[in-house]
Amino acid sequence: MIDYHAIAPEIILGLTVLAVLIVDLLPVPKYFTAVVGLLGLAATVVPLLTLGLCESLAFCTETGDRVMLGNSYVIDDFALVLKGLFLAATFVALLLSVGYIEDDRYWQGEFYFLMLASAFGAVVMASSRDLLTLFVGLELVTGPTFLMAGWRKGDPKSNEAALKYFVIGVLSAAILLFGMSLVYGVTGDLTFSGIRAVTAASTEPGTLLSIGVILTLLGFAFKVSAVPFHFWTPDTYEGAPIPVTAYLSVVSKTAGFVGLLSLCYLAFAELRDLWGPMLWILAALSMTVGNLIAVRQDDIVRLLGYSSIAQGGFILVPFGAAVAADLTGADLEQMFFATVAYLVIYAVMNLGAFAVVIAGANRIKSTAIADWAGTSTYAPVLAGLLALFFASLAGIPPIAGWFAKLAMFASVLGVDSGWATVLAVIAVINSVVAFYYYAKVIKSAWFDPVPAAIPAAELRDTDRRIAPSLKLALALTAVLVLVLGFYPEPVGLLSEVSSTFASGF
Amino acid sequence: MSLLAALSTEVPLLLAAATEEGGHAELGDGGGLAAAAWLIPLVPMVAAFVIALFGKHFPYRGWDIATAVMGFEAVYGTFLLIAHLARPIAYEGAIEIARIGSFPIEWGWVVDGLSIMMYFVVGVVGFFVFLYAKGYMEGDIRYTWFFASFTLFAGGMLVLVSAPNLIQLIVGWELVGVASWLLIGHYWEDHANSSAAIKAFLTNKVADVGLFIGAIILALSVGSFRFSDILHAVEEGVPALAQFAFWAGLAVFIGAMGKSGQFPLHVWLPDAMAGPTPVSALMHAATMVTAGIYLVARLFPLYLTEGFADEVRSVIIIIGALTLFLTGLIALVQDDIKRVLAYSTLSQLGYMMAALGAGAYTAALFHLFTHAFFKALLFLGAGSVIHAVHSNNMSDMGGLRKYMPWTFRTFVIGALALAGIAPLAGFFSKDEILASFRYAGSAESGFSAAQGGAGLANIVLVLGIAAAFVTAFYMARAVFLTFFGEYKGHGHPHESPAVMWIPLVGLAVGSAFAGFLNVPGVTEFFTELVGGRAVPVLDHHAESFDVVVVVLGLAAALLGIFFGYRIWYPDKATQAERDRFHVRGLYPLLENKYYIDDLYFDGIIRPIRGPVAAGVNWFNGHVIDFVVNGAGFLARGLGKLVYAFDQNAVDGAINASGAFTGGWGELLRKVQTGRVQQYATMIVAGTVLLVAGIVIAGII
Amino acid sequence: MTVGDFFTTTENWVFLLIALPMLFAGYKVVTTNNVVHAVLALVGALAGSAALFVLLGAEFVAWTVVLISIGAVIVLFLFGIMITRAPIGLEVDLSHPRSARISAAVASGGLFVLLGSAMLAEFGDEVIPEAADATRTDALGLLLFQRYVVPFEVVSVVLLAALIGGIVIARRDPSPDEPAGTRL
Amino acid sequence: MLINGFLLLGAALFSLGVYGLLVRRNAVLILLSVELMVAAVNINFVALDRFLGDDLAGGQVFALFSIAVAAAEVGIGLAIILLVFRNRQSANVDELDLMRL
Amino acid sequence: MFDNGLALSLVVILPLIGAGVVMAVPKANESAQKMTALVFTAAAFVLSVVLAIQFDYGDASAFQFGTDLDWIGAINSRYHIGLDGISLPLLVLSTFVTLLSVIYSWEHWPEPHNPKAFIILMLVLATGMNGTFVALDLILFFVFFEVVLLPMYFMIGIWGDRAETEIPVFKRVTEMRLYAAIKFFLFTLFGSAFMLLGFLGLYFRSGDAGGIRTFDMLALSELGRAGVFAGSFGMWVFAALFLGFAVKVPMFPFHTWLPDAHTAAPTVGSVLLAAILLKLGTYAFVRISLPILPEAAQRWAPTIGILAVIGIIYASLACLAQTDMKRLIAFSSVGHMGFVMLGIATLTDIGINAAIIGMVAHGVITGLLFFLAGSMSHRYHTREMARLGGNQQLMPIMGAILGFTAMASLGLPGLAGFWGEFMALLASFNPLEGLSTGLFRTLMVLGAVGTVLAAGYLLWMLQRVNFGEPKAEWEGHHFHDVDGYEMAAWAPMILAIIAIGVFPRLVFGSTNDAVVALVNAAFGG
Repeated sequence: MIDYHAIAPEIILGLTVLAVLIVDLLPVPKYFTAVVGLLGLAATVVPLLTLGLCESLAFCTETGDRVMLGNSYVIDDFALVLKGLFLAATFVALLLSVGYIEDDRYWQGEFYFLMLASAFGAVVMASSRDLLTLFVGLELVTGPTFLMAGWRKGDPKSNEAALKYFVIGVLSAAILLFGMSLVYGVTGDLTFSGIRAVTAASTEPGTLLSIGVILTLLGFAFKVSAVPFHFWTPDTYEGAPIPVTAYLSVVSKTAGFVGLLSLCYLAFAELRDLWGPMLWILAALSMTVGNLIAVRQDDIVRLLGYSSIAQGGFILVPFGAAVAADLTGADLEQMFFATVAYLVIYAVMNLGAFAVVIAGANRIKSTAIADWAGTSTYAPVLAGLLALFFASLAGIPPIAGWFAKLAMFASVLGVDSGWATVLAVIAVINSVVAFYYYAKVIKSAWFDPVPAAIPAAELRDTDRRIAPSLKLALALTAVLVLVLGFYPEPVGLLSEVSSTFASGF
Repeated sequence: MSLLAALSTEVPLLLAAATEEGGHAELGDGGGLAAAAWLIPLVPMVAAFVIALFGKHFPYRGWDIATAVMGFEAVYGTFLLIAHLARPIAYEGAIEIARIGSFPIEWGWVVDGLSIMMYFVVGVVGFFVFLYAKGYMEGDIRYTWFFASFTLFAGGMLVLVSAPNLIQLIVGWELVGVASWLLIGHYWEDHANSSAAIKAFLTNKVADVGLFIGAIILALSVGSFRFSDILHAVEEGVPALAQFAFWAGLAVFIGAMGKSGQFPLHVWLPDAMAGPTPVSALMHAATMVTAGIYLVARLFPLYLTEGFADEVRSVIIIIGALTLFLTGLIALVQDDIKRVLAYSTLSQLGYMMAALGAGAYTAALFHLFTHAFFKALLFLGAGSVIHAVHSNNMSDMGGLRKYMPWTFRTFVIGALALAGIAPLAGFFSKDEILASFRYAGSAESGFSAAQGGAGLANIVLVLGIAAAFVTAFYMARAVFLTFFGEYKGHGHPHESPAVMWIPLVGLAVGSAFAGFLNVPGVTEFFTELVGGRAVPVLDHHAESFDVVVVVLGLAAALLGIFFGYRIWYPDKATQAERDRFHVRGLYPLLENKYYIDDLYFDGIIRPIRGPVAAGVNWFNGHVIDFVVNGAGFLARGLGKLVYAFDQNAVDGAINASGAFTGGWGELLRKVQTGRVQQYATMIVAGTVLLVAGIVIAGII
Repeated sequence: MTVGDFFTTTENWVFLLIALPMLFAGYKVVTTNNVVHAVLALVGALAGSAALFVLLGAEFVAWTVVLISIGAVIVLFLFGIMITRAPIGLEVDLSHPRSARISAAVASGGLFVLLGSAMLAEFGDEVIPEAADATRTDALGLLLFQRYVVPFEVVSVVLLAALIGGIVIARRDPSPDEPAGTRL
Repeated sequence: MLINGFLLLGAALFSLGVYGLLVRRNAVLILLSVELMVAAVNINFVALDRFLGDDLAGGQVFALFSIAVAAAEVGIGLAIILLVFRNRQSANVDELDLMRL
Repeated sequence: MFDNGLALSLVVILPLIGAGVVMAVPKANESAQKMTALVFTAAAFVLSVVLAIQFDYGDASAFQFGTDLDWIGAINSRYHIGLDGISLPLLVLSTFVTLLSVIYSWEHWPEPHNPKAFIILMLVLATGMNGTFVALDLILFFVFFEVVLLPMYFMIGIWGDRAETEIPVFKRVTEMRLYAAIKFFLFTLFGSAFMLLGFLGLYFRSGDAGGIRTFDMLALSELGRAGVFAGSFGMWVFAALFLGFAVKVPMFPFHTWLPDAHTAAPTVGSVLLAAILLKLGTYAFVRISLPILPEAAQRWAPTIGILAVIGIIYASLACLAQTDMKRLIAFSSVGHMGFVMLGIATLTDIGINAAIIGMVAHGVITGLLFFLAGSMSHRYHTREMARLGGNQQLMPIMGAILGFTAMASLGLPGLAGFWGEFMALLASFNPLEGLSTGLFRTLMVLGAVGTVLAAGYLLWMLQRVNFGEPKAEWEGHHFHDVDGYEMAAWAPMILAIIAIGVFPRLVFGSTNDAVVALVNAAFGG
C-alpha cells in the first residue's frame, strides 16, 4: 500500500511540471505559465510542512521516518529540509527568470517546464537512498539544465556554454555510472543501507571497491564544480542566461552536495578513510584556486562563477574533517550540520547576489565590474543590496553568511585532528582573500565615480525599471539574509534535525 | 579679615565630613586656620580659570583678581606663620579621590613649618611681583591671558607645596611646568621664545622621569603615596623601603635637579628669560626653581637616615657644588643683565642643594627664604631698568643711577644681599651654609664617606667661598655697568611708575632684614619654623657663628666687590685691562656655557628628531607595510598565475608534446584548440591520478 | 583454473567470439576517419553487447539494447550527421592531431590498466554461476513497477524533458542572429 | 564464464570511449564515444548482476535505465549540436573559444 | 525595565532602530534625518547614564541589568548581556562620544554630502560598539565586534580623503581612502577570523571538560580558573585571540592600518575609530583573554609588555617624523594604547585599572584631538603642519582648545590622560608574581622615557601649528573661530577631561572592585 502522504510532494510537483507544459500551450498571457509554476512550487511545500510537523498534527497518524521501496526511498527530516530548500531556491530562481525570459526575445514557455523538471529531479534525489534512484534523479537535474544553458539560441556564447557543459556533463555521468557499477559489483547491493552493511562487515575495502567509490564521488565532484573538476563552470556560468546561472550555482550545486552527503554519510559511512582525504584535498584546492582566480576577474558573473567554486570549497570543508582518526557520532553530526547549514545560507545569499546582478545588468547593460562604478549615485537601493549580499558571501556579521562560516569552522575544529586544523587555517586565510574581491565589487559600486562612457540619462531612464517578480525575489532574499544574520536559529534547527542520521544507524 | 575669621570658624565644620582626621597631638593642629588651608591651593587654581574665561570683563582685565588672590595668599601665609611661631602646627587634611586596588589616591593639604614657610614666601613675594606686573605688562597684547597663566603658575606651586602625597606633588610639579611653558612662550610669535618654552618643559620632563620612578618606588615599597607614611616608614626603618631607598632617593633627586636647575640639567633656566621679567622674578625667587629644594627637604629624613637614601647625599653635594661654582663663572661673562641674574640663581640653588647634601636642612631652606626676596628684588629692578631702556644688554645701559633713583637704591641692596655682605639677609643664610660645610667637614659630624665624607665637604667649602667671591664680582660688574658711568642707550630713560617701584621697596625691606630671623645664638625663629614638622628633622644646629667661615666669606665677598670695582667701574680700568680679563680658553668656554647646550642639541635632540624619527617612519612604510601590501600583491599575483594555468594548462601540455612531434604548424593549431576537451582531459587526468593513487595504496 | 580449462568450456569460446569483434568495433568507433563507419562500428559494438546479454541470460536487456540503442539512437545519430553535414566519407582530421592523441591514449590506456589490475585482484578467476534460467521478463517487469517505480517515473520525465527541450532548442527561431556576449 | 572477462571487456570499451571523447573533434563523434562508454557500463552491470545472482536484478534494471538515460542524453546532445551548428556552420568543438581569456 | 535587562538591550538596539527610521526618511529631508539621529543617540546616552546611576557600585564585580535568552540553540550560543564595573565606563563613553559626533556632524558633512547614508552608518556603528561592551557570549561578542567593520569601511571609502598617495616600495598610486579602507578591513578581518578560531577552540574544549559546550564568558572563566585551558592548548588559543585583539588595539607590529585609516577617514570616522573602536580590542583582552586563559596570559604577558613598550617608543618616534597633523595624532594613539596594553600586561589590579581609565581618557582626549584636526583641515583645507603656523592668532579659541587637549594627551597630571600612563608605570614596577620584575621594571623606565618623547612631539606640534606668525598664504583669509556646534560637541569632552583628571573616582569607583575581583579570580590575587 503506497504512503501517499509521504510522496505527496513528488506527486504535486510532478503534476505541476505537466500543468506548466499544458498551460503553455493554452492561449493565455505569457506570465501565466510562470504563475502556475510558482503556485505549484508553493503548493508542494504544504505536504512538506505536514510531514515535517507530523507529531503536532491530528490527522497525521504515523510519525517518524517513512521508509519505502525496500529502503531505497526514504522521507526523513534530512529529505524534507533539502526538498524544502530545493523548492524555495527554485521558486526564487523562477522569479528571477520571469522578468528575464519575458524581456528576452527568446521567450519560450518550455523554459519553466525544464526548470521545474530539473527541480523535480533534485527533490527526488533528496529522498533517494539507493544508487539507481540517485543516478536517475541526478540525470533529471542535469539534463534540462544542458538545454537551459543554451537557451539564448542566438548568442554563440550561450550555445558554447551549453555544449561545453553538456560534454563535460555526459563524461562525468559516464564515470559516475562506471563507478556505481563497480560498487554494485563488489557489494552486491544498490541500497545505501545494504552497501553500508557490507562495508561494515569487511574490515579493509578492496581496491576495486575503492575505485568504484572514488569514481562515484567524482561524478558528484563535477556537479559541485570542485577543483579540478570545475573547468566547465566559469565558461558555462558566463555564457548561460543569468537566471540559469543562478539556478545552476544554487539548485544544481546543492543537488550535487545532497548526493555527496547521502553517499558519504550513508552508503560509504564506513569508508571515511577513503573519501575523507580525497574531499580534504578537493576542499583545499577549491577554496584556494577559486578565490585566487576570482581575485583576477573583471566580469561580475564570471566572478560569481569562481566565487561559487570557492564557496563550494567551503561547503566541502566539513567533509574534509573526516580525515580525523576517530570520529564520534557528535562529530559526524557536527560535520553534517555544517554542510546543511552552509547550503541553506549559501542558497539564500547567492540567489540574492544573482538577483542584484540581473537587476543591475538590466539597467547598466553590462556585467563588466568597471561599468558598475558609481551605481550608488543613481541606484542607491540596488547598490545597497549589492553590498548586502556580497558582504554576506564574504561572511561578515551580522549578515547571514557569517553563521555558515562559523558552522564550517566549527565542524573542522570540533574534530581532534591536526589535518583538520590545517584545513581550518586554510579556510580562514581564504575567507580573508575572498573578501578582497567581494570588496572590489562593493568598492566599484560605492566608491568609484560613474564611468564617463555611460551617459547618465541612460542610467536614469525609467523604462528599465525592475520587474516586479525580480523585486519580490530581491525582497525575499534580502529580508532572509538579514533575519538569518541576526537570528540564525532557524537554520540551526533545520540543519540540526536533518543531521541526526549522520551519527549512524 | 572677616574672611579669615569666617574661615577659621565655619569652614572646618563644613569640611569635617569631607576630610579624614589628620593632625598630631604633640604639635598643634592649627585649628580652623589650618583646616581651611585647602583654600591656599584651590583659590588661585579657580582664579586662573576665572581670569582665563572672564578676565576681560573685569575693570583691570584680570590683574585685579590675580593680585587679590596673591594678597589673600600673602595674608593667609602670614597668619599661618604667626600661628605657627605661636605654636608649631602639623596638620594634614585629605579627600580620597580614588582607590586603586588597595591604594588610596588623595587630594589634600599639609600645614606644617616647611609648607607654611613656602606659603609665606610664595604669597608675599608673589604679591609684590603681581603688583609690579601691572605696570610692567601694561599694554601687552595678551594682558589678561598673562595673568591667567601667571596665577596658574603661582597656583601650581601652591598645589605642589600643599601636597601631603607624591601624587598631588607631581600634579603641582607639572602644573608649574605647564604654566612656565605658557609664560616663557608668552611671546610665541617669535620662534625663539616658543623654543625656549619647549626647552624648559622638556628638560623638566626628562627630570620628571626620575621623579615618577622615585615616586613609584617609594609608594609601592611603603604602600602609600603619603609623605607622612613614607617618612614614618623611614623612622621605623621598614626594610621593604630600605631595600629600594637608595634608588628611590636618587630618582627623586634627579627630578629635583630638573626643576631646581642643577648641573647638568640647568640649561633651560637661562633661556627661560624669554618670558616677561615678572615671570623670571617669580620663577627664580619663589616658585618653580625652589620646588626641587622643597621636594628634597620634604623627604629629608629619607636622605638623612642611615641605611636609607643617605648615600645619595654624596651625589647631591657633588652636583650642588658643581652647580654653584660652574654656573657662577658663566655669570661673569654675560652681557644680558637678566642672564647674569639667572646664572646667579643657578649658583645660589647650587648652594642650597649642596647644603642639603651636607645635611644642613635649615641652612638650605633659610637661604631659599632670603634668596627669594633679594632675587625677586633684583629681577624686578632689572625689569624696571629694561622697561626704561628697552634693552636687556648692559652695554646699552650705564649711568641710570640719576634717572631711576629708587630702582638704583633697591637694586644695590639686593646686589649686596646676594653678595652676602653683612648685615643683609644673604650674609646670614650663605654664612650658615658655608658653616654647615665646615661642620660636615669636621670630625664630630658623622658625615660618613659613603654620604660624601669630610674631605668632600671641605672641598665644597672652598668652592663655596670661591663662589662667594665670584658672586660678589659679577654683581659688582652688573651694578657698575648698569648704573654708573654714561648712559649708552637710546631714548630718555625715566623712573618706573610707583606701582613698579613700591614693590621694589617692599622686597628691599625683606632682603635687608629677613636675615635676622635666624642669627646663630641669637634668634631661632626660622629653625623653629621649618623644624616644626610631623616627622622632625634632626640636623646640626649651630649655637654660634663659625668665625673662620664668617671672616673668609666676608673677605671673599669684599674682595669680589673690590675687583669688580677695579675692573668695571667706569674709567677705573682701560679696555685693555678688561680685555685681559677675557682669559684665552676659559672665556670662550664660559661664553658657550661649557658647550652643554650644543651637546644636548646636536648630540641628542637633533638626531632623534631627524634621522631616528625619519628612520622609524621609513621602517613603518617600507618594512611593515611592505609585508602587509606584499601579502596583498602576492595574492593577486598568485591569482594571475593560477588563472593563467587554469586557462592554458592543457594547451601548454599539448603544445609541449606537440612541439617535438609537429613543429610550428602543430603549435599554431594548438593555439585554437577547443577548450572543452582540455577540460575533459583535465578531468580524466585527475580521475586517473586518483585511481592510480588508490591502486598503489591497495598494493602497498 | 588454467588457461587450458578456460578453453574447454564452449561458453568461453562464444564469449571470445563476441568480445573480440566488439573490441575491434569499439576501436573503430574512436579511430576511423569516416563518420558513417564510426556509427556502424558502434552498431556492431552494441549488437555485441546485446549478444553478451543473451549469453548471460538477460534477454530483456538485450532486446532493449537492440530496440532503443540500435534502433532509435543510431537513427538519431544518422539524422544528426546529415543535418550537421558532418563530412560523409573519408575525412582527414576527424580527430585531434597525433600529439593530442598520444596523451589521450596514455590517459585512457592507463585507466584501463588500473581498472583491469584492480578487477583481477578483486575477482580473480571466479566464474558466473550457471544461469539456471534466464531472468524472466515478467519478473523484471514486476520489479520495474514495484521496487523501481520511482526511478521509472523519473526516467520518463527525463525523456519527456529531453524530447521537448530538444525540440525547443533545435527549432529555428524568428531572429536567430544576435551579437555575441550581449545580455538582454 | 569468467566474470573478469566481462569486466575487462567493459573496462576496455570504457577506456576506448574515454579516448574517443578526448581525441574526436566532431561533436557527433564525441557523442558516439559517450554511447560506447555507456554500453561498456551496461556490460558490467548485467554481468555482475548475473554473477551476484541478484534476485532484485539490480544490475539489469540499472542497465535498462542507463540505456534510457543515454538515449535522452543523445537527444539533448544532438539538439545542442544542431544549435551550435546553425550558428557557426560547423560541429567541431575545437572552434568553441569565445570565452577564452 | 532595569532588572530584566531591557534597558541595557535598548541602549544597544536604539541606534539600530534609529538607523531604520532614518532609512525611511526621504533623502531630501535632511533636518529630519539629523533630528532622528540626535534623538536616538541622545536617548541611548541618557539611558546609559541612568544605568550608571542605577548601578550598584557596592557590587561592581557582578554583572547587572543582565539578560540571558536563547539565541542559537544549535551551537548553544545565547543572547547574554550584562554590565559590570569594567564595561560600564566604556559603554557610557561609547554612547557619549556617539552623541557628540552626531552633534558635531550637524553642520560638518564631509564630501560627498549624502548625510542620510552617513547617519545610518554612524548609528549602525554605535550599535556595534555598545553591543561589544555588554556582550557576555563569545559569539554575540564576535558579531557585535564585526558589525562595526562595514560601516567604518564605507565611511572611509566614501567620505574619505581623495588625495592621491603612493604605496611605498610597490610604487602604485591610489586614492588614500581606497587604500586605507581596504587595508583597514583586511587587517581587521584577518585578525578576527583567527579570533573566531580561538573562540571555537574554547567552545569545544569546554565541552570536553564541563560536559556541555558553551560560549558563555562567565562559564568559560570558571573553567579557565579550574585550569581546563591550561597547557599548549591555552597558549595557542591565546595566540589566536591575541591576533584578533592586537590588530584592533592596535599593537605594534599590527598597527600600520591605523595611521592610514585615521588619515583617510572623515572627521567623525576618525573620532569614533580612535575613541571607541580601538577600545574594543583592549576591552576584549580584559574581558576575555585574562579571565578565561589566566595561565596562558601569564606566559604571554612578557611578550605583550615588550610589544606594548616598543609601540610606545616606536609610535612616539614616528610622530616626530610626521608632517601631517592627523597622521601624527593617529600615531600618538598607537603610543597611548601601548600604555594601556602595558597596564594589562602587568596582570595586576593596578595595571588593569590603569588600562581602563587609560582607555576612557584616550577615548575622550584623542577623540577631541581628531575633532580639532578635522575642523582645522576643514578651514585650512590642509593638514600639513608646515602651512598651519600661527593658528593661535587666526583662531585663538581653537588654538587654546588644541593646546589644552595636547596637554591632556601628553599625560599632564590633573587631566584625564595622566592616570592611565602613571598607573601603568606604577603597576609595571611590581607585576604579578611569577612575571619577571627585572623585565617589567625595564619596561617601566622605557615607558617613562616614552612620556618624554610624547611631550616632545606634542609640544613641537603645537609650536608648528599654533605658534609663530601666520603663513603668508593665509593673508587676507578670514577664518571664523570655533562655531556653536563644535563648541556644543567639544565642551562636554573638555569638561570630562578635567573631571576625570581631578576626580578619577568617576572611573576607578566603578572599575576597581570589578578589576580586583577579576584579578583575584584569575590569578589568585
